[in-house]
Amino acid sequence: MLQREGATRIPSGCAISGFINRSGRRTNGSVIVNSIACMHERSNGLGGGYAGYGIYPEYKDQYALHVFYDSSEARIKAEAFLDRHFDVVNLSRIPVRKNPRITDEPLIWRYFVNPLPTKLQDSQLDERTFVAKCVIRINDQIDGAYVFSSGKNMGVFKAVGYPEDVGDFYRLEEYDGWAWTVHGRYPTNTPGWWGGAHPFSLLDYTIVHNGEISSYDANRRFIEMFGYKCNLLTDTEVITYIIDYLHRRLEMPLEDVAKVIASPFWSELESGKFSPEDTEKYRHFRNVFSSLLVTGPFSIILGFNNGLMALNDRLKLRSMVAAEKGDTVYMSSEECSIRTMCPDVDKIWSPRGGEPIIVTLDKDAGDTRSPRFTQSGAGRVATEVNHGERV
Amino acid sequence: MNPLFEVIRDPDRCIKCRVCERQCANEVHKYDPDLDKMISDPMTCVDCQRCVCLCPTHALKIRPNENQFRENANWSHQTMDEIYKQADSGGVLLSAMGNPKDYPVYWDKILLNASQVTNPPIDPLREPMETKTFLGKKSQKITYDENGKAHYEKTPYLELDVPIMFSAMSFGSISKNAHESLARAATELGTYYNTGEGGLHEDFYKYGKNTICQVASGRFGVFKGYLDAGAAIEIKMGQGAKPGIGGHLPGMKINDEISKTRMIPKGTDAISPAPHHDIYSIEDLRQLVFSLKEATNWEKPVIVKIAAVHNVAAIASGVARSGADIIAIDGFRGGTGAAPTRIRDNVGIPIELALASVDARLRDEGIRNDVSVVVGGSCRSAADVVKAIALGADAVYIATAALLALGCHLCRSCNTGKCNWGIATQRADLVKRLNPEIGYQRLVNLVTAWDHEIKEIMGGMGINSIEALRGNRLMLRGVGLTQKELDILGIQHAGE
Amino acid sequence: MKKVYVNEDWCLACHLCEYYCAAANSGAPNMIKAFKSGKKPVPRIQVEEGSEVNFAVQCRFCDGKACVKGCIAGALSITPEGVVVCDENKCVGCYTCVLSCPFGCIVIDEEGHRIQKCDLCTKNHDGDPACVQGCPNKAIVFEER
Amino acid sequence: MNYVIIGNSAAAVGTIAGIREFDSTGNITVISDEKYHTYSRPLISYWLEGKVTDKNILYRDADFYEKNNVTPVLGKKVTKIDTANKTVVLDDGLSIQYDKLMVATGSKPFVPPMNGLDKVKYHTFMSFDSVKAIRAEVKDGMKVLIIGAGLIGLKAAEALSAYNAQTTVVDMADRILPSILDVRAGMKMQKHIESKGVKFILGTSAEEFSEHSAKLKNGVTVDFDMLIIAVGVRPNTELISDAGGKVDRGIITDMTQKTSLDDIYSAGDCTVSYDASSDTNKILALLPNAYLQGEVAGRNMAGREFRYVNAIPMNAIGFFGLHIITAGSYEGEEYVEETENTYKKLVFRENRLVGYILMGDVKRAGIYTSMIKECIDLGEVDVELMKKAPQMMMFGKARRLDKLGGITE
Repeated sequence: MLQREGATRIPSGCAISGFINRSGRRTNGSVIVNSIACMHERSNGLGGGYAGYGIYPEYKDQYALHVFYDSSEARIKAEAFLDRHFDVVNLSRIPVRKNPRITDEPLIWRYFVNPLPTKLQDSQLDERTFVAKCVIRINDQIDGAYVFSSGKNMGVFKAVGYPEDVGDFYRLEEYDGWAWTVHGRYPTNTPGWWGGAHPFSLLDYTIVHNGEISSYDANRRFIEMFGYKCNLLTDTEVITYIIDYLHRRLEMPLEDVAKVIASPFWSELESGKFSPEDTEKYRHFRNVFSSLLVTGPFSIILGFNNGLMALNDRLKLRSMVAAEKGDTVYMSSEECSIRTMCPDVDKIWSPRGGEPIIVTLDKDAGDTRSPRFTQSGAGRVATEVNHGERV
Repeated sequence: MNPLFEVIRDPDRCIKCRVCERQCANEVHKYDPDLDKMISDPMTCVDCQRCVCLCPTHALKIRPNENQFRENANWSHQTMDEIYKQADSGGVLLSAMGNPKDYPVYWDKILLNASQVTNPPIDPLREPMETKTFLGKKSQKITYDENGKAHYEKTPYLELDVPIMFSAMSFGSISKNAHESLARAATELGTYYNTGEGGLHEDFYKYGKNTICQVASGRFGVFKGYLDAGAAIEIKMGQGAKPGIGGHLPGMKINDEISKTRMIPKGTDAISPAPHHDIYSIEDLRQLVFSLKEATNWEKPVIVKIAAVHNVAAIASGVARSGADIIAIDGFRGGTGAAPTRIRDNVGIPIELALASVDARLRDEGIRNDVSVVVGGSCRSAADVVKAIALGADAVYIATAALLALGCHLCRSCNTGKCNWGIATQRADLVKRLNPEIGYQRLVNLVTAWDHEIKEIMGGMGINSIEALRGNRLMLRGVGLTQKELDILGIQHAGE
Repeated sequence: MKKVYVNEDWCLACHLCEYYCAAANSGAPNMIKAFKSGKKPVPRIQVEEGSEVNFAVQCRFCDGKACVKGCIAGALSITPEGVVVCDENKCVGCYTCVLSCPFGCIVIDEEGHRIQKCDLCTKNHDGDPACVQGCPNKAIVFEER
Repeated sequence: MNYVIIGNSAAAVGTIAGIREFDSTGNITVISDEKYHTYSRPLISYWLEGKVTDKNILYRDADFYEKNNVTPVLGKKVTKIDTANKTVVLDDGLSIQYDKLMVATGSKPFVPPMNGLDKVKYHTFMSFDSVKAIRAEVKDGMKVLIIGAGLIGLKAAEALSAYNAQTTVVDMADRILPSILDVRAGMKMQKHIESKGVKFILGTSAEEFSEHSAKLKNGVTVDFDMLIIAVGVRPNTELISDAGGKVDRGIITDMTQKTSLDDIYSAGDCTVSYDASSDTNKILALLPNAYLQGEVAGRNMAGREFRYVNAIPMNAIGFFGLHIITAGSYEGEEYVEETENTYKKLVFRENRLVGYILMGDVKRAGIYTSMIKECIDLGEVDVELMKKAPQMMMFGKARRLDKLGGITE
């Protein structure tokens, strides 16, 4: 019998794509759908999904929870839980369009919620941690319920099927966002579970990922010491938790997060290419965060509350191309998909392995989030643009 | 008593060069001028293979004595032999090196993974392959100031270029030349060797950067200068070969140099008590850990070495909370210069199971980051090292393998002091048989070879840094193991 | 010039160097044949055993070269590489070189009525001299000093 | 630069080597009244015995002159040194100009006046030609009378044993090899040689020779088919003395091997040497000595400054398979060891080894020789070990490592 995500570990190949407009100008979801459609061969119809940022301006202060339910019973249980912990400002089914290639759909609901102040206080947690814990609890403990999106002013849309069909199914042309990412999946086997499609998200972190990391169990067993439960047994899940741990909980800047996940080689550290201070810091990271080093092939696009980060494994074992046009930065598995979104980019390059591309909203962009998460040096492509040799 | 071995000499090959005679400290071989031939008395032969190795015409071989007592599955030849010995002597039987009995070797029941299709193997000849390892507490505290500068807590650590260290063997149990070989090899390899409980010879202070100074229950050779000399301090609570038992170096081995190094009178027996008499509880251990840290200005990591016994996970958890930076666990197959045979052969548990349960326990308690875990007893190959690290070890200790590299043939008669290979002896004419120039190079070769193999195996798994292997139990599968064993090891069965 | 040196700290007086030397210079294809077919081969290296140290001695290729200069038959000569070699056909066994060698390194081949001396194995095989290769404790090294 | 060497033996070859160390271009002319390529004089007895071929008697390879860029002028005798014109005059009237001249004329057999000697045919035993003459006459089993029981006479006796000669050796002295052996060793050697069939008549001399017989002073008459006179040698010093150079028992040189004449050097058996072991001047008619003197002279002729020091008498020789090696002087405190086949005498003076005799077992004798030459104080060696056998172990560690090139740690 085939086992679903979480019961067994399933390797997969993928296509990813994404873009961000630094000025906060919002773009219609159809653009990102087209970008993945041209990489049809990189998916096999067993999973596709999107993350859009800035899509819920009217509810930008509420956590937007997207939930799959296998049954009404599951929904009743989950809503009871939500009611106990949150003030639900709005709830509805997510509007979808019938598509012949999207089948076996679960119940798909959306809630805009605020944590109940009393509960939050009782928990002695900060608000985001509270929300994250609740999400993990629902997913872990309520059978048949799965929260697949939980950030503010952003949302994840995913399903079993080819990604372009998923976009059609969720009517993404009706959403506008300042950043979009997409994932088309090519798992080696799975009955296809909607929750197992990507992006994987926690709060406003979303990850689309192409690769199969060989450090998985080392990473998993380490990160689980900090209260995470890797239920899905997927790389994306564990990478998300690592980023959540380092970026949200330890408050490390994404540049440093990248240096943990895809740390410089010892030969690089000894080469003098970094300043003595950075060399010392990265050595320290390699010591204390050694179990968070991710090896094996991966290319990821991380979405967060005010930006995107693209990162390759340090050997660049997976393809990843980036491009820039005006104030928009594109990242994708293949150049063709970038050309679909923007045929005449100003520049296009292949980032080196382990060197992150971090793009955040400009300070004066219309839709910035809480100042705490604003990146220093925001608004610029953080990494020197260089033309890596491996494409 | 019957000789244990037969000395077989091929007269067609023997040229009577007498090297066997000159090299046998047990005086097995002799040239008879009247007969004009080499004769041998196998009674004292220990099968150390020195004569076999040096014979220039390969005229010799040593075989088990074919003479047999009447077969009996219950009363084996060896069991009966031991009865006779004890009936003769009235004493406790002594043995050397590790447990030779046929207990399961879990390393050999675990198989490794490799990448195929969905994720590429990495070619170690083409890509960097990293085996550098840090040992010590890993503080996750980090803050950033308004300028974005990171501030983090640095705790004392050991930095290993390969995840392999030479474990404790005291000067006294092994020779000065053996120590020099280990010290120089550790220095060249960028790893560490361990003084054992016999103190540090004054000639070897220069290798302090790569030395772990052990503090054992006898406290031999321990003083401020000694503690300051090394890179780390190891408190030896137990030893895998003889958990719950102390040590005894006979007075005849305490020559001038050992006497000076151990700081005990020449010719007196050096007795390490079974317990540290100032450690009767975990709180006492904590005090010693902190005392040693205080004595060395909180600059050196402290290792606590324990034998793998039944409740090792709980003990390790206690040790982790005692302030130790590194826990070393020694399995029941670990070596020794001398141990009571019954203890060696019947006490302790396999290191594989001990490691798996300690690692799991520390993670469950969320304190795996507070200590590094080093395992020994016995890692025999690069594959064992890879499996240990995948089970959760940070590094391994090797000793028997190191001795083999130095020439030891596991004749298991270290306790006689007549080691023909110049390793477990203090007799000057024997000690000089181990030229550290050769010895250190062979150790370097061994560990370098293992390092290559580790990298090769890692590459096959698609891993190019040892940290991604650590605790990565998905890379392991069991064969022929019960569900209970798989559960303890935390691995799936092959095919799952 | 690369020469054979013995570090007396490591010499075990196992005498293997003598056997490897003798066999290598015997012309026999292996040691067994060298020692088991009639004439006993002569080693050109000699081990001296002491109470605490041992060492092997062989031609030092010294500056004086008294052996060559004193040879009455012109049998000893110096190769362009600096190796002192003996033409065994010319040697008449007068032992003037034995008289002259300050290190006692000219070996008398009683049966052959001539002398033998270390030629660094230049005539019998490639690579390091046989004594160096055969020393189990690296007490004998072949190096430039 | 024109170098001229008179003589073509060990001293001459040493001179060529010495010159060529420092001067690879100067002209070297070697003049010899013997017509042969340089050959080894001590090998003539081996040649006669049949142990050495015509080819192997050569002291150096056939291309020696070419390789060293030497012009040999062979079969010509130098009759005169013209120091004023710096030329040497040959017996054919030609003269050769020299800038530096080496006189290595060696020695000649000494034949004392004896009654009736002018009426009988006799041989000497000194040159290739002399043994060739013997070879031409020798017949199996012939009776040979040798006058002189020194090195040359006994070597001749040994060589002739190859022809089953019935040899009688007569010497005025009462023992054999008196110049190199003590009484005891002489007796042992005598016994050994006698055991090989040679007869000795010692302590007497020939009173009168007649055809095929000699009447001795002790009244005995010895018949012979061949007579060999080997009572001794005399250095060839005339060229130097005629030119006004200083000559004593031999040619006198300074430590650089220069004679008392400008630009004229001398080396080998024709010269007087300083014996360091006995602190006396004497003729050291030894091949190694000749070569080394020649080498020093050659270097000095080529403009360098070298001195010849530490010469001592020494001999390595064997008769009928019994070998002896001796060196130095025998005056001093003695240590003697003797077995049936061996004899060892060490002579000490002023806390040094100054001489030794080894017979039978001569292994590693050079270590003793070096002790004499290097004047090593006995305080520096383990005397017991030294007495046992020559060995490097007897030296202290520092000296030993120094000698063996070991590492001093």
